Amino acid sequence: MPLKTLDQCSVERLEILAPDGSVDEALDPRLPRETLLHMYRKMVEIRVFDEKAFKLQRQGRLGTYPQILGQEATQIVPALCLKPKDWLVPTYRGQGAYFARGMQLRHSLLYWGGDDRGVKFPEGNNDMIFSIPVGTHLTQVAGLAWGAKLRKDPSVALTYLGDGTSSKGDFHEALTFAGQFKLPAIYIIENNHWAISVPRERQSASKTLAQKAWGYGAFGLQVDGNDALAVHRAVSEAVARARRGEGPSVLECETYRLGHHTTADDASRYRSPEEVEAWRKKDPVLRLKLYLQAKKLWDEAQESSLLREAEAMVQEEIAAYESTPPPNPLNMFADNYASAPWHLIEQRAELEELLKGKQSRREVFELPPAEGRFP
Amino acid sequence: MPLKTLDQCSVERLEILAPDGSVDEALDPRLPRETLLHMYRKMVEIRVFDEKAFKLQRQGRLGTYPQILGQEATQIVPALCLKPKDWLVPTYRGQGAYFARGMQLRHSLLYWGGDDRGVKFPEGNNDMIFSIPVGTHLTQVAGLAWGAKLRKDPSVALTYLGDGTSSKGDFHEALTFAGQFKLPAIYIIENNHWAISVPRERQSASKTLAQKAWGYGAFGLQVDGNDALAVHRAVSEAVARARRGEGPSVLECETYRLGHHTTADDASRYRSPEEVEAWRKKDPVLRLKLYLQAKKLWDEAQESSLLREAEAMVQEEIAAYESTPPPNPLNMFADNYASAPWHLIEQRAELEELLKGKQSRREVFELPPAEGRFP
Amino acid sequence: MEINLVTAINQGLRQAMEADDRVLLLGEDVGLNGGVFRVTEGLQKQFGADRVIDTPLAELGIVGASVGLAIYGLRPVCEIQFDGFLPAVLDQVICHIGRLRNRSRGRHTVPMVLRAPHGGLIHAPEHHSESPEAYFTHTPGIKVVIPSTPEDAKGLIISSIEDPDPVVFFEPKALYRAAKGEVPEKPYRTPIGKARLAREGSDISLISWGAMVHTCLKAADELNADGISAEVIDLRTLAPLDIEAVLSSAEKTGRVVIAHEAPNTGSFAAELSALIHERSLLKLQAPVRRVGGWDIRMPLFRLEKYYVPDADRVIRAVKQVLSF
Amino acid sequence: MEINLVTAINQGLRQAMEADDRVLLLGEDVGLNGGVFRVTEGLQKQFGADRVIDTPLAELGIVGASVGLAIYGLRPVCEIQFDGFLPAVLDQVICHIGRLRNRSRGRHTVPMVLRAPHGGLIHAPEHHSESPEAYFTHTPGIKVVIPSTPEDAKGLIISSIEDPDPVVFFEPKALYRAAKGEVPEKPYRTPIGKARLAREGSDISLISWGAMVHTCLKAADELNADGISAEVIDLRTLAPLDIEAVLSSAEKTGRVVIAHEAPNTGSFAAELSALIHERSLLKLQAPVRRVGGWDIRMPLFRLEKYYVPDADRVIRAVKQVLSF
Ligand SMILES: Cc1ncc(C[n+]2csc(CCOP(=O)(O)OP(=O)(O)O)c2C)c(N)n1
Ligand SMILES: Cc1ncc(C[n+]2csc(CCOP(=O)(O)OP(=O)(O)O)c2C)c(N)n1
Ligand SMILES: [Mg+2]
Ligand SMILES: [Mg+2]
Repeated sequence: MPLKTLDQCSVERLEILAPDGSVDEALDPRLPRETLLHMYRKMVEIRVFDEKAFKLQRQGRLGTYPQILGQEATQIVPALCLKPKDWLVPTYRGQGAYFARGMQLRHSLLYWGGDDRGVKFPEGNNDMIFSIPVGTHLTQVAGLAWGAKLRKDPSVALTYLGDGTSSKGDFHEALTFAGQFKLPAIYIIENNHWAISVPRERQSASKTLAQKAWGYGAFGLQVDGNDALAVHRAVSEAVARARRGEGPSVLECETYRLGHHTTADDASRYRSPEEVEAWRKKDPVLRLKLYLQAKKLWDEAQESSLLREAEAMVQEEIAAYESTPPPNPLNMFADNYASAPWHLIEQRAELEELLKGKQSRREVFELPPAEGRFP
Repeated sequence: MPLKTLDQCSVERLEILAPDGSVDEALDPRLPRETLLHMYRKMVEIRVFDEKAFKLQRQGRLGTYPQILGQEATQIVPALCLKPKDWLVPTYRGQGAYFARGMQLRHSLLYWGGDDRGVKFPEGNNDMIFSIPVGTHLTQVAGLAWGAKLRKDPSVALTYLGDGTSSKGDFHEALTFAGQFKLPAIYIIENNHWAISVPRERQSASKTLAQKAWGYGAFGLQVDGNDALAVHRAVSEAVARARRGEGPSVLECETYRLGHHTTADDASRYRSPEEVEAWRKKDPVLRLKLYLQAKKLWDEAQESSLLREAEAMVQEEIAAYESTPPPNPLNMFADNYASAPWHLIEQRAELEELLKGKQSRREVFELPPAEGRFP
Repeated sequence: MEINLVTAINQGLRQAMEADDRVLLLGEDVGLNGGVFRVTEGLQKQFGADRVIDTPLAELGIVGASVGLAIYGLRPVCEIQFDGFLPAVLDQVICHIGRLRNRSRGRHTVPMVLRAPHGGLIHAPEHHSESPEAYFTHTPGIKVVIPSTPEDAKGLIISSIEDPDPVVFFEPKALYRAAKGEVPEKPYRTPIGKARLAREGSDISLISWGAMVHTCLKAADELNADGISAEVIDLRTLAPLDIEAVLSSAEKTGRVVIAHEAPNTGSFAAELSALIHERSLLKLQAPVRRVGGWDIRMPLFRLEKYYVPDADRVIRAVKQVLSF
Repeated sequence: MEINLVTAINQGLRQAMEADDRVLLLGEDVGLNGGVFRVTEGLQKQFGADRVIDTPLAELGIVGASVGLAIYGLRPVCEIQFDGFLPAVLDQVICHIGRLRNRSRGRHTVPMVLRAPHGGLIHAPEHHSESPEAYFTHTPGIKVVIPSTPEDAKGLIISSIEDPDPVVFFEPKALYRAAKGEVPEKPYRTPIGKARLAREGSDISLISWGAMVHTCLKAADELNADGISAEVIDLRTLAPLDIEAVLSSAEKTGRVVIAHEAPNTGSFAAELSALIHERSLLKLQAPVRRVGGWDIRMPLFRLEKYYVPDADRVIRAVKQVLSF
């Protein structure tokens, strides 16, 4: 033979639950009833929220908002495979993941409403704030996982990135570290087929994104990301491997962004309604519902009360968001350093004076008390 | 079957000429005599140069110098597979590659002797200056190849990177572009087993570096980099594929850095003499010599006259280097912009005045005329 | 007909591409989508996907490939989608773009343009309202341009593309649709390195660039009502600076306020202030004052108007200078 | 016993690691090889490969992982092998290191140290003699430290490691072996944010940092022979600046020269000059002068001594200031 073969790899895809609700019995993780119902509830809740948030933006009551419509399984399920002390680092399109871990949705609204007080996660959780420059968190997540490994803490770090983001050099350096040091890190590539207007196939000539794992000595797998059971199984196994010290995983979860990139985008400029329609048929929420119904775990009465409850919960979150008093501009000076240096003390005082001037000219009315640590 | 297989890949290795000079007849590219002798001559010449340059540094007659001892095949052979209008972008450990394309070695000495005038390539060649921050040229090379493709120019771009450098994010972004746009680019990973003190196996958990190509839709192959025939065959084929519009290749040429990282390094701090010894036995120059001798293309008389000529040539280059008059400090202001802005005109005038002061105080003697374009 | 900044730049790009087939555009979403601000709208349709190229999401790749394309002999105009993502490309900018001509003794030239939006005040998300010009103006070998009117935007983008050296071209996003003006239809060049006298005045010089020029003009209007005559200088090019315009205005009025959006410490305003004091000290009636962003990150958008200086802050600084 | 800067930093690192097992070092060649300048010599042997970690060749990985390690609760001290490779990590520095505390409303803190050599004059290869401090001092949320004596180097590295916020720690490579001095054996802290009066004087203030402090001291010696009494201020910390030390010296002597190695335009010297003029104008006898590198790339080493200011240039500037 002319050439010596050094190594071989095949990239595989995990599918358990088909769009019509039928299930591959051999692969069904047979999750407990509570887990399934909780998962479904969260997926429905976030879908209700997502639609409302979109409308709020269209009514001018919210800033830019990134919809997750269609990605409910990849958003909700992974977080449910973690313990609170595991690190979770979603992307900016990550309100679902945070929500699954207990974040109140009012905080998501505050954030996208332009209020820094929206960055608030439940105490006790190891949730980390996402990064806006995409991919820049990926090396940080390697560091979080590394910390756990070095301190013999059984926690893992799970993070997300988009298909587009897998092109960033940060991905390469993060996976190089994760693979080299066998870090307990899980990288979920949420392949929703689009990076704004650039389709997956123009992002990389790699046949799948999962196969990139091979170049780092990491585990790689493609998963049907609209299949909550497959996502649950793949993530749980990746978490287990990580806890056993077997290193990082790259899970390419194939899903679809049914909405615009964000509310600032108009997806009709670059993709066909037919493509979107075809993906609507693969709906992750409906699919799980069919499964639950087939298992006799769910009926239409439960569905309508869930929808009612979800609407009420979301209304409450919106009300909490909209009744939050405006932030005091001085807040921005809080929490920049553990103790404020002289120039920030000066600058804050200057802003305080400017605000007083604006108040005296009635350009600004009464301000709520300043929040945060200063100095 | 539980999982659907989406794609498969195996990474292979090309070896033609064994360390003992025996050859795999089926794979032997049967290069013409002149090609073989030219290749061998260049490899010997650069080895002679390398040893002399190292000694010059030890004698204080040269700045930091990066030896290429042991990497003669990967340095010399690829350049010989190119046409002058093909782009060649070596690394800082790339004097062999430039030399194979006709660069005078005095320029390498000037460069490493701290003189910017050392950056000089033969007219008509598309040689590009290397980058010192490793890997930062890789995306640029994609751009060079892209230029050729867009202008329907049959040229290709060939570049080098080290095993260590394959960890940089630039590699990822460059290959993503090269793969996506099917660029006529050849990336030679000169895996010499060390990145200063970090061995290949601590650089990446990837079994080979060649297999990374799979993640970009690029062609990947490991090559015995001490085997001039294998390097020639692999590079020629990659160049041919590129010219045919079949996209980029990643060739991991496995070789070994027999010397220190540079003259500023002491490799005995981090690796064993046994390891080095084992690699000495795989010498690329000796191996080619054995092949030539077996083919009756070479004898000891030719060898000693080649060595004599090489020594003389190198001596001449050293003499040219050492007799180059010192650079005029004003040179540094040349060629910064197509036309110099006011602040550089001012600053250059200030330096000129400072130099006059130094001359009048006899701290600086007569200066050669300034070179380069200013403004 | 009045057009806005977006249309003006679009027109400039189009005409530059019509004039020279070596000019090509690349970046994220610049093709089919016409750019997230629609600056490249319609250009892929006119020039094809080989000249208006949607790239993978990889900024170093975009800029590094542009360097290669430029050295190859083309005239790449690349776009970084938002100012906040420029730090990712500083490696190419600092290590290569501005150095290659000199490093190669003139053999490799890098006639590329790096376009990016600039500044705040459009209620954009986090990291989308940055003013990173100081990272560029400290970097040798490049030019830095930032128009504040449609007319200059068109003339400067054409000059930037024709320039034999690399140009970083900032587009004040608050002005994309807000700044309107008459723009000649034919291609024309606005010189790089020349400031614009945006308003003549005699009591004090307001020096500024980008969207802040309009804030200064507003301040000048209000000051006028108070009987204070403020001159407004729009730098247009930050590197190389139009030192003559700056010093002659400073020396004429004897008083200077510099207004900008970036964190003030180490900003380009510091360089300007240093230069003016160094060269015109005896003509000054008071120290030059800088009005800039605070030395903290730009907050989310509900507070951005308290971060970016407004006319109120400029006026306050003017009064402090006048009462020195 | 007199030790040099390398040994002093090595001692500080060792003692910080002994005192706190959360402190760990990472970077290229910092382990077995002890760093290319031997600053981490012997530390892997003492603390093991889990606390002194040789990383892959990936600077963003090194810094990004350090951010994660710091947020996790450890105290990473990462090394970037040369100043010239810092541009590759500016993305993490600008977008994250200095912002995470504020972005997360205090939830994530980043107590990390980023060490890197600084400056020229050791006949190093291209890109190995850079002075990129201005890219950092313009960036909110971080501290920037640069010692010029072994004593300060040890005390400042310990303070930097203990600091609850990210610190960029520059090590003037011209001083690594050249600067020698007595250094207390026990661990101690040199305060961040405090300048050092390196030499008292009354006619003029020479303000500087890093290796240029020694150039200023040399200039002060020569000036002394001419009857000119120069004060030398070693800033030690660039951010946050010791504004009091700067202004009180400037006001005392009324004359200031700032000397540094970076390209002068947009350098940290510009910020200093602006601050001094803004705040002490009436006490100045002459404009502050800056003596810096030229606004071009650092040439290869045969010419570096004509790029980096020498005592001659400092003296020339002093005389210009004195004769203003
Ligand atoms: C470094 C960087 N470049 C560009 C952007 C602008 N941008 C925001 S989202 C996005 C597309 C991201 O695509 P993908 O990674 O697939 O994630 P998705 O939006 O589909 O969830 C782009 C280009 C950014 N935020 N960061
Ligand atoms: C971005 C960057 N980081 C660090 C260095 C310092 N450095 C110079 S060569 C080198 C090792 C390179 O190893 P490799 O890529 O294997 O190439 P080799 O030296 O073996 O040819 C390092 C770390 C550099 N030049 N550039
Ligand atoms: Mg996507
Ligand atoms: Mg190597």
